[in-house]
Amino acid sequence: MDVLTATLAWLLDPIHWSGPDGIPTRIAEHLAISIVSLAAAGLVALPVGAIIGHTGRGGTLAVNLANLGRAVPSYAVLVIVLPPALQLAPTLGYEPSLGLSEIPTFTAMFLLAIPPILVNTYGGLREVDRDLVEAARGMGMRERQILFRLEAPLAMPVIVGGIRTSAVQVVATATLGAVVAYGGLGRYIVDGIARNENDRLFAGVVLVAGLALAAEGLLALVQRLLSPRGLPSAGEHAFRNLAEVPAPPAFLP
Amino acid sequence: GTGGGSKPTIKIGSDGFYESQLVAEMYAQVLEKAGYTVERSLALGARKVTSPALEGGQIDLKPEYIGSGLGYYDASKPSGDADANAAALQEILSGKGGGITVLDYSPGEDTNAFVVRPDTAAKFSLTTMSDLAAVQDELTWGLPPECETNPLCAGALTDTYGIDFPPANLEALAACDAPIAEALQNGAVDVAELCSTQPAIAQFGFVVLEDDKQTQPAENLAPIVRNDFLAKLSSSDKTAFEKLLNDVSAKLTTEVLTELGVEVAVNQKDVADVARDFLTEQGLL
Amino acid sequence: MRPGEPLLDVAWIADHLDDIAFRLGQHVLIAVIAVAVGLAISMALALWARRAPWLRGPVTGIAGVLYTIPSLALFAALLPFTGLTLLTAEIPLVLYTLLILFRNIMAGFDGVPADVAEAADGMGYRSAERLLQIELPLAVPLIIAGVRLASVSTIGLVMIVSLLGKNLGGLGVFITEGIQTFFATKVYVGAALSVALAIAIDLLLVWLERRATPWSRARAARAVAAD
Amino acid sequence: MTLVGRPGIAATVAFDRVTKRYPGTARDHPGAVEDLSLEVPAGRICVLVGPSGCGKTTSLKMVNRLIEPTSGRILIDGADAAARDVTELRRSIGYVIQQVGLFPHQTIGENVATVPRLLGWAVARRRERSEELLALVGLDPATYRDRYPAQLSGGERQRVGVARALAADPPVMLMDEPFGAVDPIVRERLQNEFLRLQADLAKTILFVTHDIDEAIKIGDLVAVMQVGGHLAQFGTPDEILANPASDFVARFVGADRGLKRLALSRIESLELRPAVTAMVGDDAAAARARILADPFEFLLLLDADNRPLGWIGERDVPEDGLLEPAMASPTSPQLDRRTTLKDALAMLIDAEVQVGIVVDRKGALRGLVTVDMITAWAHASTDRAGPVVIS
Amino acid sequence: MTLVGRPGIAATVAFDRVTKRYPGTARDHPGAVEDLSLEVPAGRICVLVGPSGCGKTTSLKMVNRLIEPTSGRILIDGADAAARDVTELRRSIGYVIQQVGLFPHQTIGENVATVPRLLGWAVARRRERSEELLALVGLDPATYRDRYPAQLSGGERQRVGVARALAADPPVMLMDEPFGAVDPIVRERLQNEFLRLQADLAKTILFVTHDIDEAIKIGDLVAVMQVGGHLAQFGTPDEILANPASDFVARFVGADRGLKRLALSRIESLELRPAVTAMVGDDAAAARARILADPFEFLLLLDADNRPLGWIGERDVPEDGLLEPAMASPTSPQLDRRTTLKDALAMLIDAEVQVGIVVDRKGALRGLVTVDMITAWAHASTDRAGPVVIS
Ligand SMILES: Nc1ncnc2c1ncn2[C@@H]1O[C@H](COP(=O)(O)OP(=O)(O)OP(=O)(O)O)[C@@H](O)[C@H]1O
Ligand SMILES: Nc1ncnc2c1ncn2[C@@H]1O[C@H](COP(=O)(O)OP(=O)(O)OP(=O)(O)O)[C@@H](O)[C@H]1O
Ligand SMILES: [Mg+2]
Ligand SMILES: [Mg+2]
Repeated sequence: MDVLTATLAWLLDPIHWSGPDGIPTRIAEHLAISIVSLAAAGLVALPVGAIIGHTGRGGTLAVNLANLGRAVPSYAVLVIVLPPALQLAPTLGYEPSLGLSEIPTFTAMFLLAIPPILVNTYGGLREVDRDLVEAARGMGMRERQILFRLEAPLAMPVIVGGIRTSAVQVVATATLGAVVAYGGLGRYIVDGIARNENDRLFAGVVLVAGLALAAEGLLALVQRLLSPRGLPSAGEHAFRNLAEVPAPPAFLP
Repeated sequence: GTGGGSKPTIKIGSDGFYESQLVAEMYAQVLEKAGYTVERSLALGARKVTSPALEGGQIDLKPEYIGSGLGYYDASKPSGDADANAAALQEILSGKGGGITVLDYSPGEDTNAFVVRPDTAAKFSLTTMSDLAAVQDELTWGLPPECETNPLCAGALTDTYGIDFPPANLEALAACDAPIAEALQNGAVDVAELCSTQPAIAQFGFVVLEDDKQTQPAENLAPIVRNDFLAKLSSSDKTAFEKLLNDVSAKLTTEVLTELGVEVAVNQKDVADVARDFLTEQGLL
Repeated sequence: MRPGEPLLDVAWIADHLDDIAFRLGQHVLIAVIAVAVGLAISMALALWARRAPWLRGPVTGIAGVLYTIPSLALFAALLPFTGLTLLTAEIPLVLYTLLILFRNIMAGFDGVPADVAEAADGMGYRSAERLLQIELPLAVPLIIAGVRLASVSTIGLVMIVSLLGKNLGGLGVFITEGIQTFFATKVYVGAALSVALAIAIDLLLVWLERRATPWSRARAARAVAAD
Repeated sequence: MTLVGRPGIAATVAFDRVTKRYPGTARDHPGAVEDLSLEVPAGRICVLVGPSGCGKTTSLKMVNRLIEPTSGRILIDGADAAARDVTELRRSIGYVIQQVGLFPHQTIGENVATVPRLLGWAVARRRERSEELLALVGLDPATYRDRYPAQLSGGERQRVGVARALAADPPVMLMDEPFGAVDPIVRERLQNEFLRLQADLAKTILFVTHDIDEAIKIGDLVAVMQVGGHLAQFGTPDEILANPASDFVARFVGADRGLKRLALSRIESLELRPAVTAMVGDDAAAARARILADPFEFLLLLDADNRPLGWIGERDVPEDGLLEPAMASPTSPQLDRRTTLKDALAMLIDAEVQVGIVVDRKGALRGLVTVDMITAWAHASTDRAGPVVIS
Repeated sequence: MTLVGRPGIAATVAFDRVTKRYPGTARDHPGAVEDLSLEVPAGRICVLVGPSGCGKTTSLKMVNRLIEPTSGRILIDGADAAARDVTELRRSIGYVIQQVGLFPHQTIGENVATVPRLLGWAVARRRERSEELLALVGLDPATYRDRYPAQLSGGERQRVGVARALAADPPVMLMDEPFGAVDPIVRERLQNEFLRLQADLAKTILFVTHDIDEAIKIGDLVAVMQVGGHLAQFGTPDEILANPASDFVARFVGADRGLKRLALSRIESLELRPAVTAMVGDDAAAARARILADPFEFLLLLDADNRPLGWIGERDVPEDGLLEPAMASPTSPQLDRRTTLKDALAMLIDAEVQVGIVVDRKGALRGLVTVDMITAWAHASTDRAGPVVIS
């Protein structure tokens, strides 16, 4: 219980709301890496998902790969990427500090974010009634018109659902960056552990959970806004792919 | 070693990293030879796990670094004086988990070492930590997250060596860990806090800056054991038990720790084998 | 990682086959227990939620929130009570399976075709008979789908248990040690094996599903025949 | 046929002022079923027919209490269904629905044996029973017993559904559009099989459809329902076709109800008319004399076994010599006693000589039928209660 | 009606030895469509009818190249469809499927304007067009334009589907069981509206159904297909009913095809027979004399406007005095020129005096029709190519 009160006190302490280690800064950093990773993942996963979803080819392969990716913990990705990222700095000419923090964190989050978006985009398009596609084709829609005017709008709730899942697990897992000296809310958790300061640690946990839920809520809203009107809102369905399930945050060593 | 009567079962734990495991393994082997049944819980991930485990009686015995062990409970206490640290630690532990005893600590230690790459050393001609103050802003520092709150880190750097904390360029990286060594080797940081026995130092040929003003805590290794376990032993057994462990401690010089570290971490020998070979060679088995 | 280290140190692997085998086995054991217990709990919850539909929302919600608790914090909190035991290791793993399993079991029940349910009622099935003889069997495909996902997910998560030391860490121990000692081979072996394990268990479950649901194969067969 | 054939395991079913209002429907809004009263004698088929939403399914489901009436009673052999244990009640009532509802995870054999299993019959008896029933509905047990529903065609599934409903030899069967989902050709066949079956079993059957033709074909009694759950008319198909009780019924049964009525009766119900005939090899002159004397101007030539060969126009009968098959010109439709008057009329209208030749099984002549005879019969058989409604 | 009414935007559609084998089906196994050749003149409705699986849908989809033929050509206005740009081709062909395939995320208005949007029409023109079309299919634009498909009944959706297919005024329309999913009553109405529509539009329409009655009702031409993709018979409904080309066709069109034929013709095609009539207030004696002289033994009493009041049996005509309405006894069915012969026959069979009274719009007498006249007409109109097939 005293942990709770201590945590609360820590959170309310104005000291922690300013400066380079202040909560606003940390949230900003946390959001920065999350959004960049998400955006990059979307740039890759959406087109690929759309193509395999529209054509129906290579779907199972992509989905299975995405699912099995879960068996590799993000922390392993982080440390596997770290050395090359550092070593490439001289040749590629970026700041070593990028190779130390941003690049490994980004890579791990990027890889983490791809499967849900990919699988949901694919699945969403597949779920569109084939009769509709047939009717559209029969009326002389071109393939890309079918994709953009029919399949995409109808699949939008599912696709955004995928982005939502990605967002939640990226926000929850980006704490990992703190291990390689990245900022973000992970700092509070890592530092809290290192300094044996439970209030700091749990404040970090609470903030991360809060941010994750906020992302969840926001995207849920977007999802509702983007759901085409005139459709009965689909109830919750079974999980068909691991990618539909947010990954629990990776552990901190 | 002696037998004599049935010996109780002892649960031995260790911290996550290999050196702690190695020493714990040594304790285990000598005790087994003496007829104790040993349950190992090695490589417990973090103090967050080990400390509750020991206090809660999940383990009876573990090797402890008297400096950071003390710091975990009171960051202001640890000093460069081993006896002082041991005493302070004993004082605190007596009140924990129904009483915990700190046995003799090893001559050797694995203390915090501030190291730089050879090229940096050459460029700024660095040999001691006092040399750092002048060039502090030209360097990127790799310091552990707890440094800020740790008198032996931030405190020592500012008060003793006149280095501002936080430094102009700081990367927060856990000491002695993989990322910080990688970062140092690849120039993401120029000064890093490692552990003096860490094989990486040898591997990458890092230069250890002499702690010329003795600020770093004495980090000698001592067996710490729960009193309720000791209570199970007849007085004769108790003396024998403590002697066994103290004998091991006695053999652990800094050089030994470093060598054995290389065996485990570089040559990838198994902790158990390395421990056995060493103990046999020292005639403790 | 170490200068001049081969990407994969085959010699080390050769010397440590027994160790690897042991870790693998441990990994499987921990994962299987977690999924089995998770399944039992989820099934109980699902059956309850079938009688009391209002439960459905809360259960799903709570299962979702559990996902944002870092396991280290969970362990630290559990240790004083459950100690350095398998129990401590399993609790987070089990909690993490609930969301998947509960939701799929419920979906499985929902998926029973209305006409089948009506026919069952019309022929005088009692509620329990209907559950055991009609609804459960028909839910099997979705339930197994859930178990597959939960298994793969859990296999990835067993890594977190290495926080509790070598005795419980499974393949995670290789990864943590490899990282500590700059030894890539261990990391690769740990990661690769858990992926392989995931595939193996997935295939096993697929096979199991086929055995358990001959009728769905019949359907597939006809679908092929149809066109 | 051990159990199966056993006829007369049947019960009367009576609706006594039954009303069903679904919760949430407005007070004033009519119920799904309003004040329905009707009685189905044991062993008869009563068809509930009406437009979509008129309350057919609701009425049916109130019998096995899948839906409980808002008011009124349903009596089975005089006993109030509401008073019986619902499980026991349902197990004593066969139930067939449009989507069939076969259990996809059970083999056909297991599906058919469902109720026996619930009733705790021994395995051997169950197997025997389900094979017996599969055979009964025309599915070879050896072939189908171990298949799964997904491996059957729509029509085959419907048969299995019927077999399953019959399994425990229930006195009452409820069938909700059992043939609604299959295409017209299969449907026709299923209807015929069903009637053949019922001829043996004589169950009491409540049968829902929205196809008036099916209702007329299947039903001993037809209850025409009207949206709002009102019973518009209840009677035999013939009564309903002859005297629709309201404009709604008249429109619902269709403008051609006169013809539909003809489909209810068969040649056997007509007084056949004798033909002027002659055998191959008879003396032509005599035959010519006979046919000229007769108002009807075609002579019917028969072979040695009295099988019609065709007509000879009276003027074409040779004045001498013998009659030969070659002389006979195109034939008319051949009918038998079972041909419905509607089909007979259809064929006659189509034929060259608009006279139907009725033959027996061996193809031997039994008599003639003409359009006039059919129309006359229709006229006579219409009981003239009330004026004819002109649609 | 700007575009809408514009008739004659129609093209001929011809199948030239078209065969389709789906990949994976065995060599020997017959294709889905085998060597199909037929030609549909511009502005006509050709119905493809046949049992399930006979290749109807496949044939249809080859026209807008959703399926490419294995061999053979499909010519639209003589041009090979395979040679045209597939998108442009499809946009010039209206397409309606059983599941309707309305886009659930678009309003009715947007749905209808789909092809115009693809063709890049201006917004205003699109809106105008879709409102015009909604009105055309009997849906008030103001009410329906902004609704979503989920908010419509099955019948309404079907109408929207038709409207959408008509949007760009395509010369050819393909309709695959467009009314298959709606219940019989709604279906009847949709069929009638559809025919009314086609009377204005005169499109070339390929229409798939498996209901022979729908085929006969809708089609100018009917192509009966047989499983294996063979064309069993191609001709006008009347030809097919009169002379089924094979046993299969005969069975498929049904034993009562003679009556079905009667449904194709109307009273107007009969030579009406004059009635012996008298006006209210005429001298009874004179009337009695006339009717006794006539072989037909009923006198038809008319009012001042020539509207039939009813029959008086010849013996019941008073020997003196004046004729009064009260004397007329029950009436017969009243028919008009548009009544089908089938309905007429049905009513006559049902009626007391089996003579139909044909009246004009004002109800004034135009003549009489009897069962004999109808059967005689059927007889005469049957062209006697080949002997009658007896089913
Ligand atoms: N569960 C229900 N709740 C509310 N209203 C219902 C329910 N089931 C049926 N109704 C309404 O009751 C009326 C009768 O329904 P019912 O299903 O008995 O009609 P039906 O004659 O079987 O129609 P169909 O031929 O389409 O099956 C309809 O207006 C329907 O909308
Ligand atoms: N995509 C396909 N691949 C293989 N075979 C097919 C395919 N589509 C249809 N067939 C087969 O081709 C034959 C004709 O199919 P088609 O759909 O044209 O029949 P149909 O007359 O439209 O039947 P229905 O009345 O049931 O719609 C059938 O035997 C069907 O099984
Ligand atoms: Mg119904
Ligand atoms: Mg079709």
